[in-house]
Amino acid sequence: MKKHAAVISSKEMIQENICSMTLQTDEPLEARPGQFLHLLPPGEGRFILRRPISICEIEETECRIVFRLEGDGTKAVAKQNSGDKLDVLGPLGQGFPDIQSGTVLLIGGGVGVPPLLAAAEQLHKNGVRIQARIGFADQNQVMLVEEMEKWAETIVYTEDGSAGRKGRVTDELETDNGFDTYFACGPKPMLKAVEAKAPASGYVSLEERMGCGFGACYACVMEKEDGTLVKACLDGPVFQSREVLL
Amino acid sequence: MKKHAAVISSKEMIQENICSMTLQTDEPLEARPGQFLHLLPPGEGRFILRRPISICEIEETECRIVFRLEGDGTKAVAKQNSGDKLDVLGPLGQGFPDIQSGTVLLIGGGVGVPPLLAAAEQLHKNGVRIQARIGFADQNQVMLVEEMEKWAETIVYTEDGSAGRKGRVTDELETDNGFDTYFACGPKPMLKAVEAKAPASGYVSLEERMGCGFGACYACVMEKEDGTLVKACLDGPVFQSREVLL
Amino acid sequence: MNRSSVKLPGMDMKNPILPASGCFSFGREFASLYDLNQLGAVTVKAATPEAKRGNALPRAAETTAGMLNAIGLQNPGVEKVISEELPPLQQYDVPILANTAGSSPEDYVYTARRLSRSGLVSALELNISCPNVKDGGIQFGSDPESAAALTKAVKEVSSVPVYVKLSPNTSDITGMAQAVESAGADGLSMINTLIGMKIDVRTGRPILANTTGGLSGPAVKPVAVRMVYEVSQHVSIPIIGMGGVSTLEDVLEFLYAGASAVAVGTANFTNPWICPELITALDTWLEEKEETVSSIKGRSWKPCMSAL
Amino acid sequence: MNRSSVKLPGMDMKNPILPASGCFSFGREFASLYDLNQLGAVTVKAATPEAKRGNALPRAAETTAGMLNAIGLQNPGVEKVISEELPPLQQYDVPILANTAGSSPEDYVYTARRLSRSGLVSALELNISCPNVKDGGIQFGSDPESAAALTKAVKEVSSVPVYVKLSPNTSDITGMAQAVESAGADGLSMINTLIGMKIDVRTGRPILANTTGGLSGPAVKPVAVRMVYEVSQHVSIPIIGMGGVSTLEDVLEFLYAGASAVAVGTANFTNPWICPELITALDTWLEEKEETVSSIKGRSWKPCMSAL
Ligand SMILES: Cc1cc2nc3c(=O)[nH]c(=O)nc-3n(C[C@H](O)[C@H](O)[C@H](O)COP(=O)(O)OP(=O)(O)OC[C@H]3O[C@@H](n4cnc5c(N)ncnc54)[C@H](O)[C@@H]3O)c2cc1C
Ligand SMILES: Cc1cc2nc3c(=O)[nH]c(=O)nc-3n(C[C@H](O)[C@H](O)[C@H](O)COP(=O)(O)OP(=O)(O)OC[C@H]3O[C@@H](n4cnc5c(N)ncnc54)[C@H](O)[C@@H]3O)c2cc1C
Ligand SMILES: Cc1cc2nc3c(=O)[nH]c(=O)nc-3n(C[C@H](O)[C@H](O)[C@H](O)COP(=O)(O)O)c2cc1C
Ligand SMILES: Cc1cc2nc3c(=O)[nH]c(=O)nc-3n(C[C@H](O)[C@H](O)[C@H](O)COP(=O)(O)O)c2cc1C
Ligand code: FES
Ligand code: FES
Repeated sequence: MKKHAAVISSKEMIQENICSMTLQTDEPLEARPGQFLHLLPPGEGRFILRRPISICEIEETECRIVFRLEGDGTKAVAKQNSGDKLDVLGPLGQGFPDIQSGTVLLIGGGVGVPPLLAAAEQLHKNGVRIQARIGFADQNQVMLVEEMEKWAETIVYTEDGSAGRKGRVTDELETDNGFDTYFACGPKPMLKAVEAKAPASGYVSLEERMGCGFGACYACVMEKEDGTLVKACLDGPVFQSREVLL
Repeated sequence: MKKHAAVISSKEMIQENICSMTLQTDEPLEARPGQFLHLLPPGEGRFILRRPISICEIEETECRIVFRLEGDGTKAVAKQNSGDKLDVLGPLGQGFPDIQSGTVLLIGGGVGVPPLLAAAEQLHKNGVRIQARIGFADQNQVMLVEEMEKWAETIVYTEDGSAGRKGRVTDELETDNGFDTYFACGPKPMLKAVEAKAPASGYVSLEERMGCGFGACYACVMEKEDGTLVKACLDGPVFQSREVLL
Repeated sequence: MNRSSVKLPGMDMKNPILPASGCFSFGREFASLYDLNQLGAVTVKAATPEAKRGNALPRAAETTAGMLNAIGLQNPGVEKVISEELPPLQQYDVPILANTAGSSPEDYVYTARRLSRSGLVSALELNISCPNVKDGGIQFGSDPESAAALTKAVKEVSSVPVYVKLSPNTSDITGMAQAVESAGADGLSMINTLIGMKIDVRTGRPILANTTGGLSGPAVKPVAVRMVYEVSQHVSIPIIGMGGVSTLEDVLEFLYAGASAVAVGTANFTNPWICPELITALDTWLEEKEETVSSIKGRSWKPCMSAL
Repeated sequence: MNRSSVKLPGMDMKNPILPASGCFSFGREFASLYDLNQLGAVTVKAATPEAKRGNALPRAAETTAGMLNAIGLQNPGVEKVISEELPPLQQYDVPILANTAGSSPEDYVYTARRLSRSGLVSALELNISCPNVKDGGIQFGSDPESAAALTKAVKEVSSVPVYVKLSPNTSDITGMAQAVESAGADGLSMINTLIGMKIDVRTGRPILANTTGGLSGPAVKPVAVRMVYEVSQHVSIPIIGMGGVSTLEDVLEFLYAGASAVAVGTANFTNPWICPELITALDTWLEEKEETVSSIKGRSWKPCMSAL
């Protein structure tokens, strides 16, 4: 973990409320897919907590993030322009495992998709076969489809059917025996459904509210099946399926 | 008084800690010299009070302000770039009177100089003869000299002698009988010295801490000689000399 | 019925938004900016029996996301408030909430009698918690018994409903609220300012001439919301919630917490048009969501409703 | 003598900067970022007699210039704190201030005895004001008599100096401070968090699972500075000041207000390197101004000194 005064090298709104940003750091970030950056929204003391955002693409000192404008913090970050500096802590957390063979199914919902793109690229390098099911509320939330298709056989879902298949990423999961393991990232109800339905075990990445992001505040403590406690920021955000109670 | 989403059309640091900015408003500001703008530093709720800054030059929808970087607010404003918007309330307060003849002496200290430049231009249009004594701590604070020399016979002072004459704007004031009235703006000790020493009466512009800037909060209430109370923001910032107790 | 309208003791409000005392003077400055008829009500600056000149300058300072004030209850005295300040407000079809302060129960009783009988005000707001004058009644603000006695005394003389404005500088806000409710208060206003201070690091000395001042603005909102949330579950009189309101989300937060109306203080200084802006935003929101102010009131603690 | 060094009961500090309890865990995460030997002292997370699992999630929320937390005193219990958490800190030449909490005087006495006799801590800090657990001792935080009794009981068993951490959720902080001073407290820590809450406007429900939480960060600084200013003029034991510190100016403000040392809480989350950064900035400032920590302490209320 390091603090970087990252420079925004490009910014694009890829949907009305989804921002794609490229950040340039002094040193290579040396991040793994599934790890995240912790961004401090600019505002002279207005913002106290950093915002966890997954790494979506990474190469040496350049890194891409894709995030949805939710509240004031992500809006303030999205207002910045290329050339502006951004206070970034990272990389943080444990990423996805470095699978070397077989077929991996990527299951992403909404802003859970960006980290899966990083994973897809890595898995592709490893020679793994990749399938992807990515789901969104509607066509205005759809993102990263072309990028994903570069690495994976991709099925797009929207809840209202306005793009791709109508339905959810978990809809045909129970009967899908074409993968050895999965990487899932998205809202908690989706992850629960994935764990319940997937015929194989896999890995889930949690989007828990965080304080510090590096283990110091205990804001993100979750319970494992055996009753022991883990920190989503430090021991996660990626866990084995069913490892922690959702 | 109106609220303007002014656009910064140019920004220049004219000294290490002095910023000159040109603002473009939708409608003409229709401001008088001595009136001020109330700027809200950008920061998503970080800043609560606006910052009063005098109008330094004005023409139709374009207006120049010159301000020193003091605390967080002025620093946040100075960080903005041309093209950025600035939330501006104004024009506020009572300006200098519209003198039409005779000789006016302008006496300015530090950031008290900018409003006097606006006054000089107006007085020049009115055909008034203008003299100016402007003083600064040292050469790194000196500003607006060339602009002032366009309209007025100007004497520059610095306290340490690093530029212009060594000394203060009030140094030779007692014996100066070459003016009919004066406009003074600067820190309170300077204004007190001016009132004490000037052989003629004049007008002083006060730099009081303000809350609202338009008469609603009572943060800037001062006492007149006769015991009545006035608001520096609404009844001032320009008052007749000795009108209010400094 | 209008989605926004609310009926409080003495005040039939078109909407739940009103400016907070001390942040709207007596309305004059704002009347030149917009039509005051838009407001739910107007709270005017505190009146004391005699004129008060207020504290020495500086009286205001900024803190991170907040401001400190130590105005010191400057006002021309209750007689002039009645003869000069309140009459211009009569032209508007808007309830007037008259804030009063004092240093003894007699002071409150005196101004309350004068104001309520002037026929110019819809209700009274007892500021039992001004932190900025030595004798500003702060003792009433932290002791339930004195607060209750004061409320009772004022209720006896007042011909209009009485709201008691509570101080957050206490360890038991619910106890205070219940005490004044039992004493007959018709409503509560909360919160007044927290006591704070700022030191000028260039000089090492307090910035405010009065040393300490009242902290207001977004910084205090979490404290205010918590207190409204707590108190609204333990009293049955309505609450005018306030403290750091500057956005539609803030207004909703106070209504969800259990406030019946929402007052806007400091934000009037940052943006003089904030009240009508919030009123429009709330109207639009209620329309869109097909909600009413009364349906969302207290939603944060009421058992889950179908509307959710 | 070093310009920055300060001597507090039980703690010889190289400089007046220490992390605040609960914002530094037991130091492990920070030890991998910088050399903890730089710190004036370390305050560790609260220990309770038995392990505590803490509250349900979410446990943290952001407010304007502040944060709310309701961690709920999660900790492995005093025995494990002694056997696992404190030993790694012994390698540093830094005093350790051990925070303790409980729901009864017996709890405090038990942990105080165990911790003070472990030989692993320099002083104790009694958290008599945790707002986030039902039985978190909040009653001790607002009643001077219970606070004094608790202090006395702990002093009797503790072999190291005892600091009492005061809650700002009170109308009389000076009374609290004087009560625990008379009961034998060696120092004061102030302030703990203000009780606050935030409602999610999308759902209308409180964001924190615990409903309310403790408010910290720059938003509360004016309240903290005011309390340190007030209390430091009425007690003779040293004060560890805290609440919203994140810049050199903030550190100076607390020292000017009368604090002997300054703790940094929430800012450790925003910027994990904040403590060493502030230490360097303070050193440089003291050097430049030719001042010492003790010379500037209390300057806001001390009679004018030649140094100004
Ligand atoms: C490990 C991890 C990776 C993430 N990666 C991405 C990503 O790549 N793209 C993306 O769009 N989003 C991602 N998120 C969600 C993102 O962090 C939130 O949308 C964001 O923090 C909201 O901040 P805000 O300022 O817009 O909202 P506000 O409501 O102003 O935030 C207030 C506080 O709540 C927290 N918060 C609010 N919503 C969430 C949420 N859904 N999850 C976690 N914290 C929240 C904020 O971090 C902040 O501390 C990720 C979350 C986690 C935990
Ligand atoms: C009518 C008027 C006209 C002014 N014109 C100019 C000008 O043209 N150029 C210029 O450089 N300065 C001018 N000033 C001073 C300027 O307003 C302050 O320097 C500025 O407000 C400081 O803000 P800050 O954010 O840098 O400081 P901070 O210390 O962060 O400010 C905190 C609060 O204190 C107030 N404050 C701090 N210092 C002063 C001060 N010296 N005077 C008034 N308020 C202060 C701020 O407005 C703010 O409310 C003028 C002041 C007044 C009253
Ligand atoms: C400048 C100023 C003056 C105030 N004067 C009064 C007053 O006279 N009477 C009163 O009851 N409250 C007074 N208050 C408190 C406000 O009415 C309100 O309770 C408080 O500021 C919290 O709301 P806010 O955060 O929206 O400002 C004053 C507040 C400010 C900022
Ligand atoms: C996440 C978190 C956990 C805390 N845990 C404790 C604790 O265990 N014991 C305690 O005495 N104070 C605790 N506090 C309070 C801090 O020590 C400090 O008093 C308070 O946060 C004010 O300082 P700050 O504004 O710098 O954070 C905690 C604060 C936070 C933010
Ligand atoms: S977010 Fe602070 S411990 Fe995980
Ligand atoms: S600044 Fe508010 S009345 Fe003058």
